[in-house]
Amino acid sequence: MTRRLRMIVLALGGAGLAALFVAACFGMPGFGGDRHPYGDRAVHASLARRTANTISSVNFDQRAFDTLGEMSILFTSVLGTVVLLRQTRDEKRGRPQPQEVALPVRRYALVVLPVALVSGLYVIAHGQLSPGGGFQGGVVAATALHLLYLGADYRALERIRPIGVFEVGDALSASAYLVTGLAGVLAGTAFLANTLLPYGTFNTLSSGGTVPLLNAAIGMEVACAIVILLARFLDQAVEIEEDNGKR
Amino acid sequence: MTVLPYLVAVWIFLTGCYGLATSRNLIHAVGCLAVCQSATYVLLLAVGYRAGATAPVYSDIKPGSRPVVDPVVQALTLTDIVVGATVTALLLSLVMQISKRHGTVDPDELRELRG
Amino acid sequence: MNHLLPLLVAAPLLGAGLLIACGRRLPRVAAESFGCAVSAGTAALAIWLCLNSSPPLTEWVGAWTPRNGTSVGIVLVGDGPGLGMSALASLLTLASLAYSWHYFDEPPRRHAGSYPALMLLFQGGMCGFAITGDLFNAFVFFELMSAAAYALTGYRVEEAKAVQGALAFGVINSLGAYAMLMGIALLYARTGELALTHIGRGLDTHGGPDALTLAAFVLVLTGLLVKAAAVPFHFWLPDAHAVAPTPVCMLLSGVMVEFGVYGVWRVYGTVFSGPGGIPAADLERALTVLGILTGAVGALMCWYQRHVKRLLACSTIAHVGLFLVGVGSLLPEADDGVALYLLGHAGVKAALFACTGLLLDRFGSVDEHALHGRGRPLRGVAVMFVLGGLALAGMPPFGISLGKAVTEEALGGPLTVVYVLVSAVTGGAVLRVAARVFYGLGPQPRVGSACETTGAGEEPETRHRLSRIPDTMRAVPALLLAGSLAVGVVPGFARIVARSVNEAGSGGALTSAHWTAAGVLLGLVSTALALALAALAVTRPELLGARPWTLPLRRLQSGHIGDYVAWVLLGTTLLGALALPGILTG
Amino acid sequence: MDDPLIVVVLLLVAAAATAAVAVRDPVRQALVLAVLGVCLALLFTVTQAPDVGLSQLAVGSAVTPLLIMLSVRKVRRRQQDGKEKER
Amino acid sequence: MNGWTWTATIALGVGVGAAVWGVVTGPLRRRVVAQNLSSALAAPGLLLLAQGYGRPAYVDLALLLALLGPVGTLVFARLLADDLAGDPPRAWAVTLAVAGYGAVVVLVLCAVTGPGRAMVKLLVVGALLIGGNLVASRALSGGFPGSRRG
Repeated sequence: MTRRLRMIVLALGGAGLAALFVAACFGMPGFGGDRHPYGDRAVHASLARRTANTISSVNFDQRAFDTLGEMSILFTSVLGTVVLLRQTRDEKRGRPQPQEVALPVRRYALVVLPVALVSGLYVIAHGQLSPGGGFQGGVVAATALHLLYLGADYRALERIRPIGVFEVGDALSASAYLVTGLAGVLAGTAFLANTLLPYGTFNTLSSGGTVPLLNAAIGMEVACAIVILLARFLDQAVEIEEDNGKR
Repeated sequence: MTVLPYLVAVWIFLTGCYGLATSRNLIHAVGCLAVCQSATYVLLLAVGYRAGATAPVYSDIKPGSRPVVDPVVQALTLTDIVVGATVTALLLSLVMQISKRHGTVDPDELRELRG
Repeated sequence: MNHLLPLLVAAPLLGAGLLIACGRRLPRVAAESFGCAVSAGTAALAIWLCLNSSPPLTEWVGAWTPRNGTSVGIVLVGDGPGLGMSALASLLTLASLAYSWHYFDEPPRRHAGSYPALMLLFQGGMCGFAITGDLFNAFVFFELMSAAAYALTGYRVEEAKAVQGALAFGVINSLGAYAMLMGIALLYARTGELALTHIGRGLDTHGGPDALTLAAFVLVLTGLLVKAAAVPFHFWLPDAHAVAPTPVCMLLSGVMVEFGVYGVWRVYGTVFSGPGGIPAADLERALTVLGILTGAVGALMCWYQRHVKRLLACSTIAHVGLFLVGVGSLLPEADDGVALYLLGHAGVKAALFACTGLLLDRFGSVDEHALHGRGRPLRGVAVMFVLGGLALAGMPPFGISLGKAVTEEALGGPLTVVYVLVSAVTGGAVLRVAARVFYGLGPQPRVGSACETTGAGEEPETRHRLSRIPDTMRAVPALLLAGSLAVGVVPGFARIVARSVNEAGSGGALTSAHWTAAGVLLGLVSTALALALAALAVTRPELLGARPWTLPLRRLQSGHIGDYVAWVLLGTTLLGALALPGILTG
Repeated sequence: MDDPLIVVVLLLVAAAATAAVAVRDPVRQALVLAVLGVCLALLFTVTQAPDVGLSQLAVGSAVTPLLIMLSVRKVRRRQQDGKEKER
Repeated sequence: MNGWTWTATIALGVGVGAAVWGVVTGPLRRRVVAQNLSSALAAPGLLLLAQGYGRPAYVDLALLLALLGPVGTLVFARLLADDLAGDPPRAWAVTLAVAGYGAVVVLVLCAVTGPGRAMVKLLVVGALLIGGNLVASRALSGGFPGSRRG
């Protein structure tokens, strides 16, 4: 297909879709409207279960089945990336070379690393209270580890990152989420229903029933997933090279 | 004002599609796909907004003291952002393999699958 | 029993999690057996639930049962079609895991479990999509099955074609999914609900359809039709199906694409069929036009392929067109027919892919011309391939034929001609391949044109080229064909399918599905036509060879992601234009 | 009530998104995507979605740029190797 | 809207707007500086918004941005070291000005908040913000000498 034809098709399709969209926008309830039936119900349900952060309650309690699906997508993409970026038969591994880093940068990285790690854990732990949760905190914690790559070099990172452990951790935390859900079935209520845990006092770390548990499982899974993902990409960019290559 | 956020979402989506269709570099194309995805976040959050309300997070305010926005769309968006990044990574890893096997990441030069 | 519904999703996902957690230690055989066992267990559960699905099961995940008619949870609906689709998906996953049993190329080092785990995740995604009654949840599982499918399609990373096809698949399907999410956001803005039935009710209380309803309809359907590979959203499919590993092709063509059609049926039936939705005439117009277009383009593309997997992929497109025509008619009888057709098609298409995989592993090629006459030693495979071709053409008493007959009877008129022609062309193409490859009939074809994908130079998927075919690989297609036959001949099966489909879809209007004389006759006509086409193509290749007027059509299939994206946008516009009249007048 | 603020941030997001598409070089696009991430986080904050903003900041500020830059590095290294071989 | 949000509107409009403009145009050295400054310009805005909305919980956003923004810049500094080596960015005046802006905002907010845990958090954010910004600028202008690969 020539570029010209593609542009014509694109212009036609884009114009049609734009017209449809814009017409739809003018049929929408105005921005900032007051009618949110589902949202209002969700707030009530969250407060009834003593979860201060309504969004966490929606994520890990009311619509926990969605989060199960999202978590599985995450798990699948990471597994897919591991499979797709495997070392093929015509590739070999080179040793990464040490990297010179200016002193202030190195010091900064080493100081910020623990701070970032703690912030990540803080964001996970307070997921059911203040803004945050497993998804956000997990990413922050995983990013923190990679300060070692940025502030030192790849070898330093490899030393503290046994990738196998992270892979097992990823799979185990995904399984933990499922097992927490299955406990509800075994107890005779329903999948992902809270049967055992008390709801605790409003606005404390242990409130919300299964929410903190599922939140922690997600936090661990996300952290492991991002570490594995970046490890595969770093392997490709730094270590793996073609066998017949010059270097 | 009442439709501006929706129109911005539509604009972002269509721009992303345009970039995807005319891209000359597959890494750039995957970036454009991420732009398309951010359009969905903007639209969802615009739908859930309530004028003069605040976030439904009760760690620092008393329940019922202020009107709150819709938490459901926020929950939908939040997970999608992290998951979207990993799907982007999956596509990027395919792009890397394409660069290895085809020696190029220009879609115009990929001529293996036709007819 | 209701509580067991989520297990259809949880079991495969948990299986995958455990496989990865232990996969580093597990020997390959153990990992694969575990995968098969989990998949089989889920299939058994799905079938058992399916047998008990009258009246339909509903389950609120997390025990968020509605109070005063509203709930904040997610509802799962275990009705006949949903559980039937999850049973079909589980059985096909089991079949492809059994097919790849031990033979498949070495897994990555220390990741013995990754291939079965991906298959299980794929299965979990499909089951979740089948049984969910919540629109956003459907989107999530839709994405889950897509993500697993991208990874599986690109699994053979050393093949240049595989990674390119997988990327096109990934980009186009992701774009479709984002369009669907935009549509979901529009529906949420209008109704403030996410459960399918509540959205439908919300639209109805708002009044007649308007631009927003239309846009939401078009966007949600775009996502589903991209998955279903309706023209002009179909371009990714031949690229992806031609390059994916054979067991994955069995799943992609056999059931994943059909999930798009199922999604259209479900979403229209529960969300848009009320007075506030899209008028029936509009849906009928849109789906019939797209369906006929899809059938025609698919059949033509199928006929002119020489890459056998690509040929089968194009035939899937053609048959999806027929499904869409049937679903678009909105007649309860046609729904029954399509359900039977879909079941029969899944078995036959998977069996044909399995046979093609055997050719690839034995001869290192899937090119019709290069394989001319080389398949003679594979007698059993030849018989299965011919049977598959005949079944695809609509020969009674296969399930495809029964489904087609029931649908044709419901549709009547000119649409029957479309059904017969498309079946005849796709079946004829498969029979042509069988005649050339397995029986060496006709002259050796000359080299084709420059702008086509040949099937030569493909790597076998096994560790080495097979010198003899393992029994599992032979048994799987045989069983699949037998299953497809059973759909047509087991007495009472068609009635059960019809009852459960009607119970879920058409408000209890019970119809019956059975063989009729006219149906058998039409089946025989299309089979005869297919045989004639194949015979003509083999004996007089130039008569039915490439025509200049087909060249532009084939050039459109350019392998360029930008082109495909442009077509997706044009497709949404087309869909909007086709559904517009009723909105304007209503 | 908070209209001007939301309008300003929306326009920033629209501008950054347009730029992310218009900039064709993947390295420069990665830079724009990082800024787009910040703009989106601001938008999520002003639409009272701090959780979503955190998610966007966590992903958009470091992880996505790192993924893209590593891909670019791999692709470039390959092309350089290819050119050296041709010589 | 109150004074805080009005200030935030102007600060974000001008500051982040300039950052977007800077990252879109000009040579690579200018773009990386703009990317670095975008987080330093946005984080004080987030602090102002938290104050304006009366939601101390929103400070977490600024904390995360102050923490991860410079990390993002380090990514670019690290992986673009070769490209930047020939044409290193020199924008100390702007960088210091932005750091000063951050310091002013943090100090004003501290004065309003009064002593307590909230003030400590604000000071931590400020320290991370200014320190990170300066170190990231340093990294951009030759923080990774002799970069080969690894």
